[in-house]
Amino acid sequence: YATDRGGVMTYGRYADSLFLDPVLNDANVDIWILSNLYDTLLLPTDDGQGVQAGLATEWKVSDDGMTVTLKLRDGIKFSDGSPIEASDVIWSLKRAAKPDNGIWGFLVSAIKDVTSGADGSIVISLSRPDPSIIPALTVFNTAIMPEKLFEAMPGKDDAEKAKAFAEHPVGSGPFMFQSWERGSTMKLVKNPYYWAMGDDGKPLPYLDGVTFEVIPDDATRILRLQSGELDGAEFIPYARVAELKADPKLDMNLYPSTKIEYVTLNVRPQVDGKDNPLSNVKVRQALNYATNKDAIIQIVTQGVGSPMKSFMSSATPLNSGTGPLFPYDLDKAKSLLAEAGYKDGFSIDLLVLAGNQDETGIATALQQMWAAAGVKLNLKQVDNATRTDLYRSGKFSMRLGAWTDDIADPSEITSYFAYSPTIESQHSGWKSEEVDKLFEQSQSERDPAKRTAQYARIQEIANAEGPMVYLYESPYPVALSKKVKGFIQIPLGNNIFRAASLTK
Amino acid sequence: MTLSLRQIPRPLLLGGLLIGASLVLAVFPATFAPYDPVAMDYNALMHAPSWAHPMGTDNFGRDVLSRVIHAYTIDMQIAFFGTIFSFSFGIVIGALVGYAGGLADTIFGRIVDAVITFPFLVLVIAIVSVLGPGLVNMYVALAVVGWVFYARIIAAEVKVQKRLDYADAGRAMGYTPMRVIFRHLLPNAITPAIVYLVTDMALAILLGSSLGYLGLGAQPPTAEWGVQIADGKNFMTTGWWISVFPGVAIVLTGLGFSLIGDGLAEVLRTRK
Amino acid sequence: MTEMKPLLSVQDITKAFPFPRDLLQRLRRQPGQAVHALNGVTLDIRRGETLGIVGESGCGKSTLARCLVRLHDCDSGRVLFGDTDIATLSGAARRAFNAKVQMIFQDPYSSLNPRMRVRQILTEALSVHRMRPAAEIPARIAELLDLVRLPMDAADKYPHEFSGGQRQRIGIARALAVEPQVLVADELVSALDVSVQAQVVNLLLALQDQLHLTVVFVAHDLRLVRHISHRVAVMYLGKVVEVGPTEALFSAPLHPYTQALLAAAPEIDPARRSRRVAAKGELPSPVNLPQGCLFNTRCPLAFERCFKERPALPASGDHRAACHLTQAEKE
Amino acid sequence: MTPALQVRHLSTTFGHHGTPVTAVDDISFDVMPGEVLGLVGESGSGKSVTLRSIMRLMPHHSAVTGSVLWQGCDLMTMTEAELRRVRGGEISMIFQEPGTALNPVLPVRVQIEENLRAHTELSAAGRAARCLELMDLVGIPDAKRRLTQYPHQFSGGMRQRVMIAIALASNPKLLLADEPTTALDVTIQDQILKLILDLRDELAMSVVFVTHDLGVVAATCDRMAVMYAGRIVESGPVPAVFAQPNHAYTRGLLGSVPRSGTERSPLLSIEGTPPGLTSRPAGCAFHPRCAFATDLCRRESPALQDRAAGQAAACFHSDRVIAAGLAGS
Amino acid sequence: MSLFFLRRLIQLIPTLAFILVVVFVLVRLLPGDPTSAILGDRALDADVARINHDLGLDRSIPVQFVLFLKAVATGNLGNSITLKLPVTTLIAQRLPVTVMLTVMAALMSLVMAVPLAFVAALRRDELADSAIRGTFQVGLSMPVFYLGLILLTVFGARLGWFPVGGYGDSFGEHIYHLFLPAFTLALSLAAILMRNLRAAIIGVVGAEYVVFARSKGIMPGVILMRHVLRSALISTVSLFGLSVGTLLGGAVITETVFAIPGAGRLMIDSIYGRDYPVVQGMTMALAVVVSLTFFLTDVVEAWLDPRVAR
Ligand SMILES: Nc1ncnc2c1ncn2[C@@H]1O[C@H](COP(=O)(O)OP(=O)(O)OP(=O)(O)O)[C@@H](O)[C@H]1O
Ligand SMILES: Nc1ncnc2c1ncn2[C@@H]1O[C@H](COP(=O)(O)OP(=O)(O)OP(=O)(O)O)[C@@H](O)[C@H]1O
Ligand SMILES: [Mg+2]
Ligand SMILES: [Mg+2]
Repeated sequence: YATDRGGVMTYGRYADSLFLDPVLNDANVDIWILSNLYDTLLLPTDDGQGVQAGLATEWKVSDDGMTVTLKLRDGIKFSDGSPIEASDVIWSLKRAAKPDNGIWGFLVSAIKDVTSGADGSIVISLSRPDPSIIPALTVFNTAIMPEKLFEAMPGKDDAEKAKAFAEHPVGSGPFMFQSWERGSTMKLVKNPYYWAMGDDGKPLPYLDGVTFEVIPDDATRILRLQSGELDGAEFIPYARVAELKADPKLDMNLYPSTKIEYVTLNVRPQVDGKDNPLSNVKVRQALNYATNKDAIIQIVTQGVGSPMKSFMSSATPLNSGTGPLFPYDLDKAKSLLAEAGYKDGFSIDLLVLAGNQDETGIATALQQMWAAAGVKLNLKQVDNATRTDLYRSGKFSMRLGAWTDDIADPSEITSYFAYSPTIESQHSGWKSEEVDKLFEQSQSERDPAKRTAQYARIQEIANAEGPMVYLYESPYPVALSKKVKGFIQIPLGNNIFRAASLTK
Repeated sequence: MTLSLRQIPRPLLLGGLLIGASLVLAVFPATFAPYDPVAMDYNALMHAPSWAHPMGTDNFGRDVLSRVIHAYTIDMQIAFFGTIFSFSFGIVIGALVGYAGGLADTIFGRIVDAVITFPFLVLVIAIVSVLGPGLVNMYVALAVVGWVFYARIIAAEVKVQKRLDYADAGRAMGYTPMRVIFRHLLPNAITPAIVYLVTDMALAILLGSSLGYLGLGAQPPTAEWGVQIADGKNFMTTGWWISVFPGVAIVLTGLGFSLIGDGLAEVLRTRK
Repeated sequence: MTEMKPLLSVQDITKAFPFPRDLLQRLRRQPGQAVHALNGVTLDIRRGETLGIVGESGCGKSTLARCLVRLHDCDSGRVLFGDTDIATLSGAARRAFNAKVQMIFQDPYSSLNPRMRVRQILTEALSVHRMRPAAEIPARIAELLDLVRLPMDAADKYPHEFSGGQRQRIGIARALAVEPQVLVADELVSALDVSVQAQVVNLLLALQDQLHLTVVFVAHDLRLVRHISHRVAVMYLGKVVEVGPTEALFSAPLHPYTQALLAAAPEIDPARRSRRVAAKGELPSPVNLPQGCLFNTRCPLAFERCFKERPALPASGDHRAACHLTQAEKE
Repeated sequence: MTPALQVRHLSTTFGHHGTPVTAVDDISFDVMPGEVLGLVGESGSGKSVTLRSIMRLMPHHSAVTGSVLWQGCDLMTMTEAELRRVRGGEISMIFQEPGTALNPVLPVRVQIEENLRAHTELSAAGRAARCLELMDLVGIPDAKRRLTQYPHQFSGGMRQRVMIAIALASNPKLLLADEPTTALDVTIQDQILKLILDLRDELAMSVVFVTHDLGVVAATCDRMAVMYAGRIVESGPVPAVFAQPNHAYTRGLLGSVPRSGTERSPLLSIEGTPPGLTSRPAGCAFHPRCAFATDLCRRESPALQDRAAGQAAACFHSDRVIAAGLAGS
Repeated sequence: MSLFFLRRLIQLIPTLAFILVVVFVLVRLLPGDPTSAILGDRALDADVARINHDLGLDRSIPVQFVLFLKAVATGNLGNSITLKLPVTTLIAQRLPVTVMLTVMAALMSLVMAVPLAFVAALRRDELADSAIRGTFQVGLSMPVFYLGLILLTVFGARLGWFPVGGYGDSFGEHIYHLFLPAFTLALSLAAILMRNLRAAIIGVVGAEYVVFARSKGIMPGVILMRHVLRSALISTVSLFGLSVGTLLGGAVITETVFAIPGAGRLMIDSIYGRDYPVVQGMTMALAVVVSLTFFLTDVVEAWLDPRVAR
């Protein structure tokens, strides 16, 4: 049975994209759809853990780990029909690696130079061996862009040209940009020059186009899906998952993700001039024990989440977790608090994102649970900018947070969560010399087994003493019309429409 | 001055009953609520209305009835504090401006223009964002914006009243302007502001619930109707009771205030 | 009546109420317009007398009355109380003046604060002017109510519980509370029914005898003014056009306007009906005053000079009129 | 001569919070063709309600009983459509306050034309001409321009003239004038009164003239009826009543008016105040204020009885009143 | 009339200036900065500082204000920080949507309020009156986001009469898409208008000039239309203008619920995103539109009421 071709799939998003430049964009609203417009040399596998061929058909890391050589696919073209030249690839990769250009440069910070080999292959030379360089070539910021078109844009520098280019971006992804009404709809149409073939032997994609509709209100998004005006909708509130599962017209998908929910704890000895109980590791552990994760999972995710086994998600490569961290144990929590000198508990603030149902839900539940251990939790609802500001400046006691990986490698999350030089372990002030040293070693470790061991140890330390209360991992809830086939959201969050189709 | 019961207009009577009952619930919520409004029961998540939970339980296993009742305390507070500062400040400014007239009146006119030209909700949201979410800051924001309306009403009325002979009589008696303004004019000019106040109270509850919806109003786990409705919004199909009962409470209270407003207007009109 | 020093002396006062000019007019430097309510009023009020002031609506009677008690400050000219220019008074002196010259108002429905009981109204007057120590106030209130022939239980009622006539008496009691020398009564009884009017007029006459009050009685009812005044001043368009002892003025009016006014007032005697219209036309607008004599637009006797020159009220004489014609006759 | 208008047992009540109150209590009177009937009484005595009841212009919460015979037909039982023909056509009304009775947002022309449209067959041009004619008739100069103006651009006297112009638009047979001059100055009042009398003569209409000013009655009316607390207490030819009032109230009214020669002496006043609608005393409503009152007056309400010289009075003690005369108190 | 217009315009200048200053200061008082808001948790401090410098946000507020004024003087309202588009473009895209929504709501509320106010006023205290007032009251007391959702569920999803949110592509589609949201907004406005108009009609019906008109023997319909409606509308017109002004600024929640890409939603997003230029520019644009509304209602009022025009 062959896949149906044609049709335009309408997909409901909770927020609109902001800036369609692979390098200079800032947020998931861009990242998660960029791969449909811009192709990368390599592609992530559907489980988000491996790599497969993209614009490059072959790739090889040299034995010393200092160069990567890739062979470009034959006859590849940008969506305007112009051929993709090696120069485009070189220019794109260099732009991505240029320091101070956007905020994603760290992912490819090892790249020293990109050249073209005699046989037309691409040669990336590194400043140090980088075990995450291959997955990095699947990440959005290494997407290949048409150098000439970009440079022909008006504007005096890269940033201004990017602005102009991003209004009508041209790439080599399965779809190409057609129109965009800010805050409302973005229309993509099939790229006739896409290289990949469908199961019928003709080029992908199956769809004639994809239309993104922006519908911030969850309930409305679902209503539109149910009324048939949408073929798919993202960010279905967990509360409605069961209901939509029961809907015969819909497929309620829970795509595995790298998404985790947690509480970040400020562990500095003093916060705002006051002594900080969270600086005591026993207190942190006590709070972890006092947290009934199963109940929270039940309340907030209606049971679709699962308890965290490590600070990184189970879908992140090299996750070493075996069982849930800190199973609920109120007595242990109390005794740990007593040991730490907080027999009568204490009172502390938690930053919550105003108007966010999940966060307020978690916070409310935590408030109840911790009260049993004598900890009085004050909820402080703030908006995102305020929260980020307080977070960055370290002027918070606790905050709720969520994370998804951008790369199929543990280094990204670890550098933010456990390795103190990046951002002081989530701006918490937590620092472990051993973790820092292990992480630095792992960053140029070429032996996979050794790297695995290094990460195991990092997780062991960070999970036990780290600046977090571990809550849950949760999947991406996406509801699709039964007509939709072949759509996937991979654990890194990317919405992949290239093999999606609508059955007639 | 006393009205016999049958002379009270029906709207006033009905509204008075509604709001009276609301006040009783607001003052003694614990007496009427069967459960602790914030206590969660993980074994009773989202139970439909039953004898044990006449309005069901919410997604945290909290008793909706108890939450609706306890919310009276907060929402009546919102009705009161959300308006009283605007009212107090507005009538004082309004009385002074109305009496002084001239330049003060012109300047005031421009301020009024500016404030009513400002998108109201946006301004409130901006102010609450500056100060941080929470009821107290919401009251501040409402007061910053709201006084203008009261001042406008009072100024207009004082302008009428100050032309009446009793105002001149006060001045001819040698009373100070302050005495004339606040002892004589204001008490006579205040009725339309009071009628507006009552309606404004209903609006304050609505606004409170809208801000609650945006996370800027009452903070969890406090039970507040707007927040409850917003919470229950995702369960409209699977747990309608979570949002419907607080919705009914809002409508009833709003109805009560509006009826009182209508009734007061009627009484004060005939009194004249 | 012998010529003695007047108690209150009004010396050539004017008062205009400008229309507010808006920004645009100010930018264009347009001259503002104004209602010229008083256009040079000169008048003496003698101790113990009742001076009646009559005239048609809008002629400035109330404005004059208000200038007397300094509810308005006049634009030019002076009002002397004894020897002091009342415009110079402030603070305690002004309060003292306010106590000595009191005003009673026209509208019984709006001249009392509807939210205050009679007791509060009187207490306020007594205490602000420190007329009595607090302990004696209730006794004084009883006295005052008795004086205006109101029952004792009136003290604890609100104004709206009284009829119009009773309210006017409350107004009188309030004025009397501060023991004034002069009462300025602006249309005291115009809003009252005939039968009630008589009660209040009788009360006023009695009080005047009893307390030796000087009364300025402003009204448009000629019969009434004639009944209670010693002297009468007739106003037209913000000017006193004729002033004289009551009898003289009513029996032999000098000014054509006074004559028209008297002729227009319907006689109470059906036998003396007439079908002749007393005065044609309407009052000119006080915004744009006529050139020359203010009455020239309606005066049947107007001649050339009346359109050029505005006649002044002669400085002396008991019975005087501001009219070229009568002045010419006299000469 | 048959009366033009016969009012018989007219009563008007208001539903006052459940208990109805009577504003006009069983009054009857006639108006002869070409006659000016004065209706006098103090504020609240029911003069306006009487006029409005005749025209069936009372608000919903009131009830009118009795009959009003107009040229043989009873206005009280007419259909709305028939009534519309009479209203403004055969019987016109002038209201007390020209300031509030003219619609402030319509130009004067519209307000006059509206009447012509309803009661005449005139074409548009005919109506325009008639408007000008009417303005001239009531003595408004510069009629053409004035017609396009709004009421607030007129002075009080001018507004009253406009009212009269509207009332006269379709040559009514009866004019109900409700205190048409109370709001006006004496010189203007004088002008308006004379205008109405002139028009009466010219158009041969009857006039019911409501006022509380006895001077106005003396100057304009042929006959008069005195109202007190919703009843007619005395009626008769004007000279006769003025010369010899048969009712204590009429006597008091006449005595309250200052007369020349009595300067600064106490007036003959009626003690007390007129009763409110809800507190009408039993028996003769006037008894609490009456010097002649006896137990009979406190018990029973006197009926209007014919007396000498075409006068009628509702008083048990007319003889004593007559004997007391007008002088002194 | 042109004088009237000019006067209005002159009055607008200080108003706008005042609003401008308040907004400029207010948004900068908000904790956090646009860069933090956009980049979220992941950005490194160095990146944030660099971007803020590029945006000129590291200068003192007075300096920024002067620069802003200079830019405004040349008609340049700056670029959105988040969307990287000129603010003028955004205004051109978003404002018409909100204006259209509001205009539709205003018209709908008139259509609902005027006839029903008549019925209620003329059948005062009868069943019809109570029913009308009660229904509107419930509409008025219902939070907009809740009402919107119910309407969407019933008329959008269940009955399928209207699209569930969105804005559509053509003018016709806009109208179709905006029907439910406009109705949601209209209901509360209609309730307020209905109440006011009803009271006004009751007042006017008893007015002397209406009784006088009846005494002329003209048709009841003429009395109602010519004498009652017009006068009653006068008192409602300025309230209407005022409410439409409030609607314009208050469409935020409706726009969120119905997924309409309007100005209200953008304003809130921009406040949250600390997108200073957008907040400033949008407030100005809204203020101008609101002032225009006031002006229009003034004109209508002057046209209805000859006493106003001078
Ligand atoms: N406060 C004021 N502002 C503006 N104009 C005023 C004011 N007070 C009085 N006038 C105007 O001044 C003129 C004189 O008014 P005033 O009240 O003195 O007349 P009056 O003789 O008392 O009339 P009436 O008999 O109607 O009481 C009138 O044209 C009036 O409109
Ligand atoms: N629409 C009404 N509803 C209730 N009571 C009314 C109404 N109209 C008049 N009345 C009452 O009826 C009584 C008679 O009123 P009416 O207007 O006839 O008095 P009037 O003799 O015309 O007095 P005035 O001289 O003040 O015009 C008054 O007590 C009045 O309060
Ligand atoms: Mg006056
Ligand atoms: Mg009357």
